[in-house]
Amino acid sequence: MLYRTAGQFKTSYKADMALFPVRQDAVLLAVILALVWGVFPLLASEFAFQTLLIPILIYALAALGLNILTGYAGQLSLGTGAFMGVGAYACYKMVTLFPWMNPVVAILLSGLFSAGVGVMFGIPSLRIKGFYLAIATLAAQFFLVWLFEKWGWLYNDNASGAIQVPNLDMFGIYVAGPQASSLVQYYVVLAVVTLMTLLCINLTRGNLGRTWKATRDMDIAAELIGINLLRSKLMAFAVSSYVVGVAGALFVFMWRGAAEPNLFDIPLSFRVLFIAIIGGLGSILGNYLGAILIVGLPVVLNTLPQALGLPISSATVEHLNVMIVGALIVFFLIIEPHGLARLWALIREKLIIWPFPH
Amino acid sequence: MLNDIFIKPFADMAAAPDFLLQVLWEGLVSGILYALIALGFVLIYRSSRIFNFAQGIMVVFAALTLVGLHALGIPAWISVALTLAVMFALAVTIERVVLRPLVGQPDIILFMATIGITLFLIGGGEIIFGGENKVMITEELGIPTGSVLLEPWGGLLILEQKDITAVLVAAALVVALLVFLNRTRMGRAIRALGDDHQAALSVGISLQTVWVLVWFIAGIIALVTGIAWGARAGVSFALEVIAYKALPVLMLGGLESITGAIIGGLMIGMLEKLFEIYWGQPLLGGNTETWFAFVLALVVLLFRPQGLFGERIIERV
Amino acid sequence: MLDAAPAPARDALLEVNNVEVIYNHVILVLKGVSLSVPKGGITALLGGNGAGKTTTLKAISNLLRSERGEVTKGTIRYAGERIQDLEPAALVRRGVIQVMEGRHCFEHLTVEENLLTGAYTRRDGKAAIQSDLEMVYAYFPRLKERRKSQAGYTSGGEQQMCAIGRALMSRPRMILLDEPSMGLAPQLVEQIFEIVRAVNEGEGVSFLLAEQNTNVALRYAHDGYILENGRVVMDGPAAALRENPDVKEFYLGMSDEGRRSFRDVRSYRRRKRWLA
Amino acid sequence: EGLYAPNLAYRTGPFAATGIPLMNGQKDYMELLNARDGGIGGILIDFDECETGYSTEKGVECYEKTKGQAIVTQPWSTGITLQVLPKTNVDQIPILAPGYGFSPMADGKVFQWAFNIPLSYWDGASILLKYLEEQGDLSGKKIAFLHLDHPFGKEPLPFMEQEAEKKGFELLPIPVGLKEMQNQSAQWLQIRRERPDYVIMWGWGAMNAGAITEAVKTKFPMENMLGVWWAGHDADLKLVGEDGRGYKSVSWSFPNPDAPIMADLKTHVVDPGKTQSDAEEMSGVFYSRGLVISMILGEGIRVAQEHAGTPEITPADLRWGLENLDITEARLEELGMTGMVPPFKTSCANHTGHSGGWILEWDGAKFVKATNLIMPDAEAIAPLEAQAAKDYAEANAPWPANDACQM
Amino acid sequence: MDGSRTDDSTEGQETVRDEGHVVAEGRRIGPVLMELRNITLRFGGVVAIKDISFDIREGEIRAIIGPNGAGKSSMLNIISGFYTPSEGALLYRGETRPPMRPYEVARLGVARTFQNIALFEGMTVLDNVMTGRLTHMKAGLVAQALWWGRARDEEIANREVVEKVIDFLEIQAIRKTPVGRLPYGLKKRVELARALAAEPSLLLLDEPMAGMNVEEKEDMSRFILDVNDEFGTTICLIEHDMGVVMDLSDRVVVMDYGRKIGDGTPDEVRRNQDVIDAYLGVAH
Ligand SMILES: Nc1ncnc2c1ncn2[C@@H]1O[C@H](COP(=O)(O)OP(=O)(O)OP(=O)(O)O)[C@@H](O)[C@H]1O
Ligand SMILES: Nc1ncnc2c1ncn2[C@@H]1O[C@H](COP(=O)(O)OP(=O)(O)OP(=O)(O)O)[C@@H](O)[C@H]1O
Ligand SMILES: [Mg+2]
Ligand SMILES: [Mg+2]
Repeated sequence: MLYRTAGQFKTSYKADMALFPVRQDAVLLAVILALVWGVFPLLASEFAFQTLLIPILIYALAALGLNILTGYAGQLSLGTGAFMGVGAYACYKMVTLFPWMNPVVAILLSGLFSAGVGVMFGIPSLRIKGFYLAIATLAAQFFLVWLFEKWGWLYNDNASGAIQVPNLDMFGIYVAGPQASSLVQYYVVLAVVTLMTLLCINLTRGNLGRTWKATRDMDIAAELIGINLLRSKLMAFAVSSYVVGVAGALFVFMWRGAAEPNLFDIPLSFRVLFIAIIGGLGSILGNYLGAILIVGLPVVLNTLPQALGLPISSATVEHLNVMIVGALIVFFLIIEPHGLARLWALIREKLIIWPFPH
Repeated sequence: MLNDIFIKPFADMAAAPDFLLQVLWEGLVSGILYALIALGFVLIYRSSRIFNFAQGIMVVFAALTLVGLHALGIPAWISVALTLAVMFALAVTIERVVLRPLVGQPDIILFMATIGITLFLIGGGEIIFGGENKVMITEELGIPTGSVLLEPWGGLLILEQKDITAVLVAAALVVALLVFLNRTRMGRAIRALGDDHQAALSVGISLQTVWVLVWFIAGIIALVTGIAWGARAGVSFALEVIAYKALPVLMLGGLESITGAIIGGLMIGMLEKLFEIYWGQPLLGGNTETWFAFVLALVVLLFRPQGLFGERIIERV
Repeated sequence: MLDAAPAPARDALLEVNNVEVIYNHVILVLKGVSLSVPKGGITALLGGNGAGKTTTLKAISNLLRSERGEVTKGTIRYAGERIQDLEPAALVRRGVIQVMEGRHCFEHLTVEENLLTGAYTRRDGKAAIQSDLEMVYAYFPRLKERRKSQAGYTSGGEQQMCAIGRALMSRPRMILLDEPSMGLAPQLVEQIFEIVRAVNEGEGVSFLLAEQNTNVALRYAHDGYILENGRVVMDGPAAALRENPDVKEFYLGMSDEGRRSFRDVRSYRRRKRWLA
Repeated sequence: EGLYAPNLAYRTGPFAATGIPLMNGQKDYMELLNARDGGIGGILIDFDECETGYSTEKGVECYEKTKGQAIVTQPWSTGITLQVLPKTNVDQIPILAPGYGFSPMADGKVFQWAFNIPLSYWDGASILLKYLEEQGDLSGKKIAFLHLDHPFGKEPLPFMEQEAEKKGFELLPIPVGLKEMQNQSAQWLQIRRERPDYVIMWGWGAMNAGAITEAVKTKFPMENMLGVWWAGHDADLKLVGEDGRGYKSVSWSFPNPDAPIMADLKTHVVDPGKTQSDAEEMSGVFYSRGLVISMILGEGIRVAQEHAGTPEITPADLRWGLENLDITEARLEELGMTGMVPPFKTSCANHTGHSGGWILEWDGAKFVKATNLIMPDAEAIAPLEAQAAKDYAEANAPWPANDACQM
Repeated sequence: MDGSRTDDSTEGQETVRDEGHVVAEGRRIGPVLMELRNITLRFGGVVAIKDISFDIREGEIRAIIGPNGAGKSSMLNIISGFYTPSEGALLYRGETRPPMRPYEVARLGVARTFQNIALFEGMTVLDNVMTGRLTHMKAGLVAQALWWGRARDEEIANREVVEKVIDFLEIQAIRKTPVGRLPYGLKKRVELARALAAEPSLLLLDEPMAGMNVEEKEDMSRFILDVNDEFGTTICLIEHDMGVVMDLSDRVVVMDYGRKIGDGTPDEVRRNQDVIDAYLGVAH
């Protein structure tokens, strides 16, 4: 019995509220942390950093942000991409206006801007529900992207209309821009993501988290037991957009190096949504699982044909990718609509009662 | 400034009424096409509360199939029939492979699933038909292609005959659908299903039949839309993006309402054109059509959370 | 008397044999339930909350699938035919229809439209359906009053009636009735059970009804089964059950000196013998 | 096995329609070299495509994936070019962006690793304006600039604005969003209202077809509509056929069915069934442009090999090669590509070559040369280039300049 | 029912009627807590409630009965602020209550359960009950994010309260199960727990015993009585089981078609002819 929980008793509520009531989980986490902080960086190639490690972390963070809004507070949002954009542009303006500013600080601050915008577009959520609300977020999506294109000030009016990440250093080491090494960027991203995740875990397991879930599960009842819906929803929009905004800043500054407006267009929003949903709405872990799948899969699929020496043109491979990703989304939704996280939970449940069937 | 916002635009309108008419007409036509896509959405939403994101790609897919088949030397009308067959097959497959296993799941899950379908169709379509822009077989289908030139107030008003046809066809479709949904036993079943599929099952409404039927009808609508739109700007995957416009149309009109879809479509089509021409281009640097519809819908929703014609949201405890 | 063996089936219309149900692949709910409903009989399925009554009914009417539940063992036969793998629709066409627990009306349809959907599977023409509609209205005048209002806005009781009426509209041979009395005013409860009896005697429809209101249920049913967390713990003719001391004690709330007041509950606590 | 020369192609998405013939041309040319001459300098060219779907994100992914062994990167989109541009100083790989990318890349001293041979967008714009001036003085005229709302479409704006100042015409930029390429009625209503004398189109992908059909529909005089070379795709005009007569597009390449290379292609590539193209496409402008693009790369490699003295060249060698191209009429003769591209010459300071271009005109069935070679207005462009290059370098400091280059 | 109970409850009711605050059956019945004056509620055409007035006294158990569709739930909804009456006024502790959003009412100390269970399906029983404490928790965003200081102490403090309620309602066993999986009856109990966790001064119960068998009803009764006794919580309940209503409640309001047709002690009501015709029928 790998997952024996018997014999692990909680003597205080504090202990019971600990992050990992079950010892095995804690162990597992320790192993994972060791991997991401120590092992991967040593082994990873430039290619691995650029197409797997860094993006997976960043996408996972974005998904985490979305998950707070959609998974925990139950407000469907299709505007994630745009909010990432707000974060990115805010960060760009800050570092170009105040070159002395510490890039990481800038990244963390830029979240505030997207939070503000998020709240603004969140206000309708009190009256508008479900898919109708999705429109509010779509309005944000399209309007903001349009703004990124039209408002020259945002990209310092450079001809291309795209933002270019300048070389930024921190204590003499380049952390952003072409000169920065992937390893450094990886660690910065990892640090930020870890921090954010921790904060989000705390929020979601605490009082606010319950408020959100209540709002999600049955808002009428929630209001009748004393929840101020508007406040709860706006809070969700704010926190979510903050995280998403930070993710957006990382997205451009720690990974892409440059960005044109349509990078933040709806496909990005959807990719993040996939991650959140495939991973599992209302779960933290899920975002990572989802990101690994959605980001990792195409990379694998792309390298597969060469590996197998199949004579398929890269275009066909690309189409097949799209098809397969589409099919997989459906597939995973069917085997476990509540996402990979729930799948893991089920396995865990089975492990706990293993070897007995029920 | 105020002058530019509140006075000049209307002055311009008055100055060139024929141009204003042209603008409205263009808006009307694209509005109709949005509405057609929205119709597909509504139907499926009605029957299953599924927010079918794939409607847009179904349009592309239908159009491509039609053109593709015709390219194989099959006579136009036969290819139409064949395309319909394909759409039917598609409906059956989707029902079997995607919907059936997902019965009773939360809306958002099904919504995701339809996005999955979308990706699948995009990939598949690209492999089968290739990405190049193709010409819709307008003449072959006997759709008039000339254009009617009117001269109101000595000005010029260009009405494409194929657009006129599109408008007429759309109108016919709507009437047919309305009758179908509200007057027939199947129509009632569809609406019931949307309300509570468990109960629907228990009274012996078969999800399978209804869903296949509904998705097939949506497929037919998609084909019509594909032909109409393809006739305007050729057939290629870029066409898929117009599907997004159907969303605000839906919201404006109300997810459940056929009339809503049409009225919403027309409203959005015309208003966004007007705004773009008289305010967007002069004052905002253009391209406001990308967001105007959504913001408009948003504003309307603030006052009517269920859209203009949507069913009242029932809130009871 | 206390054994879980199925009652001797006198030309049973419905036979459930040792059925096991699991939800989400992990939660085992029914642990081998067997029961049978004789043709033209009213059979009550009694038991506490979570005993598995609803699950049993859904297992019969094949509505489990959409709840991620599945019958993993046992057989279910209707009129001698194995019906486990049939679509719910097919069942309705064979005359088996379920009235679900809680109020599952079509919110946005009017009461009348709700009733009409009940006749979905019927092919015997508008006239017949109309007359049945009148029949239902005769049974539930309240529905006639609110026929044009959206079901979503009718009161709990009205919705309950609507659901039952809807089932009648399908001209069933067997109705699976889940907690018909829940949330209904006493009069209405009696009224509904009267209707059940009437329908049963009039059109010879057999009933399997899951009930909490043992009192009423056993007055109208011919025989009954008592379910305790997933197992049949008792069964027999209603009359016999009514007389059974345990049933009296735990389900009818009677003790030898008649019904005890709810005020006194704090002074004592019932304990179940067979699950001590 | 051979020199790895990846191509960040797009045969998918809304831009595939215009992309595919180019990609085919490029690929077939390399196939030809491999099949006919056993590659270049005796070493095969491993010409491999990485699909981007014109998505900048995917493009960067492809760049990262291929840069390891690649001797060159061909980003195939101004967006992608702009994003890999800063990286190249670090990765030291030449970007070959023939006829696209960032115009100031012409300044080889600043952009050591980037090449947009043989013409930059500003060259193109300049040529178009020169041609229009030949038709009559531009002052007081109104020119609508219908462009894709995307780095590619915005690229010529700075130059156009400068020229508008100088030549005294009114410039009316009309952007077409990626979502509106198919449905430009708004843009064309604007054109109809503004009544410009000319429409210059910086279009790509589905936008071209959309614009041309709308133009025909709104009865805009075709002879007053001109496009950049990417807006001169035969298929787009075949949509309207006769109605498109008079439409013009500047080009630095032209199909020449009788060129020896076409015959070679037939024997070595088409007949063996190595091509994905077909006769109709091969007779078109874009396919032959694809050939020319690969020719530029091929020549770069050849020159580099001679300079390095080994066929196994490095990216650095290739950069030298591309900086020392001298494509003369004679050389074109040898290549069997006479008339398919104007002669041009690059240097470490001049990474474009400014070959000049022809104005092609649609005669209802195909494009024909409407003019002789027109050269861009160097004096007008050079200072702008220098300035833009300088700004860029500052914005991306520290940015190494090539001071070794004495020119 | 058995005559034995009649006299002592009449006595109880006697005392109540005389002057407001006399011990009835050892329980204190205080002054008027909530008074409803001439409430009328319309939905478009439908008149759900017609000009109804009654009051709820501190510490009493007040029952609302009436046939289906009479307007009972609507009445509860008005008290808890979910519906705003078309006409009429609510007085809370003597002064008129201005129109409020439901959550404000909840913060006044009004908690309730629902006719069609309204639990948060996605959360565990524990979390559901914890939501009942929301009105008592104040920690700010940052504190919560850091899981630090006030946030943590609060969490623990309230957790203790909740655990008490959980023990009290005997649902320890299912503490960590998602409510979605619970059977109907238990859900109702959890809902009660959530309401109790708020430590309300007025507790509204909409058909707390619907769909329960005698045994469970008795458990429920016990809880209700204990709450009313031990915490002196005022309770207003809707119930169709006459046995329960007559036994538990101090005073009963009878509604029919939105009108009030009776108000008084169980016995008065039981004797009231209109009530018998409209509702009780012969059975009782
Ligand atoms: N969808 C589900 N998923 C998981 N468990 C379920 C599900 N539905 C019911 N259960 C479990 O099955 C058991 C029996 O439920 P069921 O509804 O059949 O009981 P019941 O006898 O109808 O109770 P009640 O009288 O309260 O309706 C319950 O313990 C419940 O926890
Ligand atoms: N939101 C609403 N919109 C329209 N009508 C409503 C609404 N809520 C209640 N009604 C109507 O008001 C009347 C009273 O409803 P209510 O739910 O209060 O009845 P009730 O006394 O609770 O009945 P039950 O005992 O069956 O629950 C019903 O006829 C119902 O149709
Ligand atoms: Mg049940
Ligand atoms: Mg009620």
